[in-house]
Amino acid sequence: MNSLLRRLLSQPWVWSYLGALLVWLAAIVFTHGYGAGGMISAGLALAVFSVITGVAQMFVITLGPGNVDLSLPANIGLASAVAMKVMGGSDSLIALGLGAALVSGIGIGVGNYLLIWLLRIPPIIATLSASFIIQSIGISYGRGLQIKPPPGFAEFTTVQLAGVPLLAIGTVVLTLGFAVLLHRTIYGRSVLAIGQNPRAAWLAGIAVERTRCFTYLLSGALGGICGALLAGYFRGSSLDIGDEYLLASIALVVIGGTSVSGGKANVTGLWGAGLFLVLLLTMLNTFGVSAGIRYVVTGLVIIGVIVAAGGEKAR
Amino acid sequence: MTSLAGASTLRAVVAEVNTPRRILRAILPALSLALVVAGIAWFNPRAISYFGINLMLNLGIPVVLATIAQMFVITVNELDLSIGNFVSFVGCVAAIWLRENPVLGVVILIGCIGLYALMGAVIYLRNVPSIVVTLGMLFVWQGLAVLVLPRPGGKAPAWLHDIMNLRTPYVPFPIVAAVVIAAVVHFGIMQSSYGAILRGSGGNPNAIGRAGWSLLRTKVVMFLLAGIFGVLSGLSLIGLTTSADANIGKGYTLLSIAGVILGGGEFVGGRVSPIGAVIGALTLTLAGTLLNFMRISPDWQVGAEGAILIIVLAARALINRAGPGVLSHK
Amino acid sequence: MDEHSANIVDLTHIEKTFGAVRALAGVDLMVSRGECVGLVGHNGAGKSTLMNILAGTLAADAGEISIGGKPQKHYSVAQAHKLGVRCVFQELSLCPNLTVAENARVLHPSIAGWGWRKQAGRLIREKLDAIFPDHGISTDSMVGDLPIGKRQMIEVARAFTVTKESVRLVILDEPTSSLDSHRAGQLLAHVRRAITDGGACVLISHLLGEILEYTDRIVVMRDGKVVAADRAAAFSRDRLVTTMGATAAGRTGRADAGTVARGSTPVRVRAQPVRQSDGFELVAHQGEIVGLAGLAGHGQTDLLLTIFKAAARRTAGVKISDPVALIAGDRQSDGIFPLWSIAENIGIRSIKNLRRGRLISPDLETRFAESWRDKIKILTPDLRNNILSLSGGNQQKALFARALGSEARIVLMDDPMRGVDIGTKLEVYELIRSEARAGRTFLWYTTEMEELQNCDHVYVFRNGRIVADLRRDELSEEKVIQSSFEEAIHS
Amino acid sequence: MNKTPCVAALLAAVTSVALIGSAHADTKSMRIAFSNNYAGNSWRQAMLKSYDIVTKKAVADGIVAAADVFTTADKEVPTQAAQIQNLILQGYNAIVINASSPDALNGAIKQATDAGIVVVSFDGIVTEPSAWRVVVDFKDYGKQEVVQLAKWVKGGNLLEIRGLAGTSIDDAIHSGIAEGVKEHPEFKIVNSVEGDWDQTTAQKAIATVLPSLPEIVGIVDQGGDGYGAAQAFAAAGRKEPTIIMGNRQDELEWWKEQKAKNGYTTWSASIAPGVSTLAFWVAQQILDGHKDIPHDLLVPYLSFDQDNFEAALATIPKGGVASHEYTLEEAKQAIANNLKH
Repeated sequence: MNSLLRRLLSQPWVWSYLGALLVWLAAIVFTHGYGAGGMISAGLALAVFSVITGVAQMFVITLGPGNVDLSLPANIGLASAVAMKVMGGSDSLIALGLGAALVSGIGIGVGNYLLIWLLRIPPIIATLSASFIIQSIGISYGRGLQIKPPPGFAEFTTVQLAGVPLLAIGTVVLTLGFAVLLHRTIYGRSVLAIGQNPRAAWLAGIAVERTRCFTYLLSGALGGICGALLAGYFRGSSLDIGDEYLLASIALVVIGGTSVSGGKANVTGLWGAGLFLVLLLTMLNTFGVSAGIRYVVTGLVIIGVIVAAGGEKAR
Repeated sequence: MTSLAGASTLRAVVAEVNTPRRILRAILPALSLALVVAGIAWFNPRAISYFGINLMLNLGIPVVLATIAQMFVITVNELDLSIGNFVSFVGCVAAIWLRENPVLGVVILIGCIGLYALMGAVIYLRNVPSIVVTLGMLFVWQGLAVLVLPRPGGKAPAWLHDIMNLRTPYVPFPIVAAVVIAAVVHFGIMQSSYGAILRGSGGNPNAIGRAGWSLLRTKVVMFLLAGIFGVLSGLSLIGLTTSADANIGKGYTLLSIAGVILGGGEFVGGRVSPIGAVIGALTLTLAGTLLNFMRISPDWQVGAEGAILIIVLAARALINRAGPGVLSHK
Repeated sequence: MDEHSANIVDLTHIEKTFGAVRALAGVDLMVSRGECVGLVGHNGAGKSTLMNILAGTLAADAGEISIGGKPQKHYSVAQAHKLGVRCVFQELSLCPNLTVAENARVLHPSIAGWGWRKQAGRLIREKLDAIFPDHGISTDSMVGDLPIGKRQMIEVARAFTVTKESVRLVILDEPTSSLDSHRAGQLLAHVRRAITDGGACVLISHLLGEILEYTDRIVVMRDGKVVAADRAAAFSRDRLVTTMGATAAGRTGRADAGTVARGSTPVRVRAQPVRQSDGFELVAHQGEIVGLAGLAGHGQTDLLLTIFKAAARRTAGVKISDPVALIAGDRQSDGIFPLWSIAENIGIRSIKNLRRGRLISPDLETRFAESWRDKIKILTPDLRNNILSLSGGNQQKALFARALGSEARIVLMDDPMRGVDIGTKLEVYELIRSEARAGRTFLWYTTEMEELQNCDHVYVFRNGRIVADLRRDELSEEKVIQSSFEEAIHS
Repeated sequence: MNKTPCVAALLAAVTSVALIGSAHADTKSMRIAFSNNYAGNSWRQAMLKSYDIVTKKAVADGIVAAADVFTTADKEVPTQAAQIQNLILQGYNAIVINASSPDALNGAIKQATDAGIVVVSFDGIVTEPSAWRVVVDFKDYGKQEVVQLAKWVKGGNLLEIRGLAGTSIDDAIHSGIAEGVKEHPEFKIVNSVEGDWDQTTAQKAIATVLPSLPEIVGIVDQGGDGYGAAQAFAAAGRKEPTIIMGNRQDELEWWKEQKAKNGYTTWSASIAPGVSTLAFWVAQQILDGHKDIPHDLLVPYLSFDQDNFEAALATIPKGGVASHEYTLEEAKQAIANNLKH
């Protein structure tokens, strides 16, 4: 029993769940228990989006040093506009709109990969440059107008089953799928191998470029889906709807126990980290602190978590 | 004996084959800067004047300083995501306290530099990724900036304003400043004997450690330097804008990273170039100007900036092309 | 120097444990002035750990270190440097992003101030000139741009450079692993000269010939203990091997039976080096072991990589008939996945066959690794342990298991025995021969003559081209060396 | 000795001065630039669209030679400062600007006015004295929110949605609201969140605090966030309080639905994006020689109440903002109104 507990505590993701629990408790102590369930429910609903982007960013970051997708926010913004425009407020076009968002996201993934592979640009700069271009496409395509989602789609993104958002349940299932993809498929193994040592991976017969390509594609696709869902949940597309998910996705990946030096990933931790960050925000908003203090506390908590968890042993 | 001499000379020749590529690569940043300047001259000839260069480049100085700060951090294989918000915070401190209460202002700024050094120490001692620590610091600096300056305002001390608006004879001040910065940093990090150790600690930390140098010290020194140049960047920015804003330097984070890479630096392995970084930062500054002169439709101005980044880096990739594909991952 | 300092180093009862592994179990080692001590033993015997302690990079758990007769309380890298103890590590300790001169400076804190670069450059150049005449290395070159052999030359030369503190002891841990025999000879000759001048040296090498020929005294280690120490003259090759506890003694093992006449089996590989202009090409048949010989870095690895690439994409000048696997020589950078278990490291090349449905089965993976552990004798209590828990030789065995366990019928070996102890080597030779008998084709790049003895056919490389094509019965060390240098002799 | 050239020059100078002084200068050959720092939301798009319609016509009519629009790649202050400096280099006669910061651009603005360029700021105004400002009284806007609310709500708890932290507009509206609450002590602000004038941000911020909030009777905000607030309440299954709207089409649409359903009552106000066109005309007029135009021009914000919002809604494009484009005559009238003060 004791050893089980110790093994559990040695898992990097446990800390994020503990942190989430802690801030939640602090918030309900402040409200004397008022709204405890509502906080969890709202937290789950909002964590969905950061978890989806977190999964995307996790696969990319796991590819190894320098790999990161900075184009996610622009991707999400464009996809939200594409989805809403294609759906055009009509329930019958929901599937088509989702498909369009997916295609837009995948297209961006392909673009990113081509920049990285064909032009040999470091991913961090390639995706940054791509995001500028995507923003321009978004501006000229969406003209910054907020288009409303069809009522059915809007309903779908907010419906709850016994207080638990349906979207959250769906995303849990989705993340389970991604955990299997990461640990039990050739693709997942390839990502982990490349993240540790791309040259060794190549010499061990892994299709390095195909794996990298698919990873950026995956990240793009998830960004596209996330954009459509966000537009549904927030009742309208907007180009900067995804802005906060750049820092959030990176923070999630790291707090969730994935190694930023690549080769080691953790899907379970994403949910812990997602809930932790949302509930932290809930707590601070509940306390009614000013924006400045909220930023400072958020920052210190991120540093605190990572410093307390400590780094992996130097390679 | 002669036979052996022949063989080894031959091998030496083989090893030196890639040298011209290295030279080409080294001058690429300068080449791209020249191209951008040529473009500006083409679209707006009168911009190439003492007055014009002053106008186009003076806002490049804080970018150059922030890029140098980022370069120090990248040299030791780390990344600073907080530099832009740090510059903002420094700006707020400068506009609020440096004029009214210089002692307090200076103490706070020195404290900030100390915090940067501490950040380096924490990253080394706890062996945590800098991306996360600086991501946290990003929020901390942003929060502090909003707390210090809840609404835009404040005023730069007169001396700061005077320095940044210096009228140097013949050569515009921004160019003088860029050359001085490049020369000082180049000497400090590329030419000094301890500079070699600092760069080496990015190239092969174990080797530096085994030779008896303190890796904690190299990391702390590099973050300390980053803090100092971040402060200089904030001060110069406020000297130019005369007034502060809690979000004033936010964009410098990505700009500084792009500047280092554009200048020929690499994310890992301690391969950086201060002169290249300065040129990279100036190129980015001028790229915006060029786009402005080209009258690109407002919708596409953002995208065009991305395209410029891509073109310059693609040119570098073309030069490196000779290297074998996957093997270059090593 | 006082008279007590006849012994430069006195290590007594040094102990060191890593987790559950006892790396050193009370080791004594003494090195006196003017002597070269050869340190031999299997991988994992504790040689490198002991040398790390002597160099100050690792702290001993127990025991005493005394340098120059003075016991050292707080021994550290800096202290070791001050006392004139230098170490050339197995992994290169140069900074690739610094120039040769700057790397020299790293070792000498006293080189500072104006003109430090010139001073450092002169220092290292003079030493390079002295040890490796005609080295062809410019002190302004970036180390990362140089081939591995040159880097090792720089590293060795750097260890002998002197500024303030005189060098009393140089530890050379596998210094010749990336050098060809010519350069290795130059280095060892220099070691002898340094000894004559009153220095001392500890030489670790798996090339027993080097040890026997160039050292004064030999210390043999096994399982973290010293098992024998005697004058070098008292050892013979056979005695060394027996003392080290090699599983198969002797250097026999040359497969004399089963030599297949060339051409009787189908051709598996046909490849031409890019720079080849005279139509010479490398041909390997089914069941053959084909050696790629010559001086280090003359295009052998390049050709192997070209063949490896050809497996994925059609490549001009290369024809292969079957899947290919590659066994890397540089484990750290080309071979192992440091975050994975031994089982995962072994299974990765065959992962397609370790699935149930579309998902990888950890069960199948473990069973696969177990079968290879038994076949190739990887020493580990648990295959789920991290790969880094293995000694170097056992890591290399895991890489062999990875390749041999795969479906590949063609196996490329890029000098895979670098730094592997003799016992492991003999086991692996046998394994390769039996796999070849079973129909596999091996292309084996090696710089060691002994390994070429295992080949059915040998191609000698020079300057990126094949210059000689030797049948097994034509093979001799003289011929290989002659071909390696032929052009230079004519010119 | 050689007097003739001097006299000629003097004469020329005198005539030119007389021309400016008496008859109006001709702006036909003059070029006006628009420096904009953001284009990514509906308000900014409406602003650009209005500007485009009016200036295209002005150029076609030969009133000015050019009216180019420049949008920065990011929302950053230094980028816009650099943009202004580039516009100086391109020799524009006037710059219309929606500034990213009221103070931090002053250095660049001063350089422009020193170079003889007319600078007219609006919405995001600049404090540099040599520039002109087309100002909306944001403080009054904030105060009116509470005053209007008091007309039909007896009192109770309010939730405040703030704008982008650290900006002057946020600060002005916030202080106006505070003043309004002081005058109407029956209201109490129980919490405030940051909405960044953005529906999504507002919805998320409210969603996080809502579980812990007591009953809320009204939401005072800064425009652009009302719809998000309504959604957050709906998602939490709570009845929407009276939410002050900000003239966005979706807000008014929602209001209309609610009004039809249960007679929902509220008030809507915002600065009209078409103020950009007023700023353009002000610049043109100054170039035309009307140097007497006061540097601070107060213009009313656009507001709608229960009776007239539906008529306005019909004219707003889907996803857009209620706007008003100024003609030259209207602009002259607006300027004249300020002269009377």
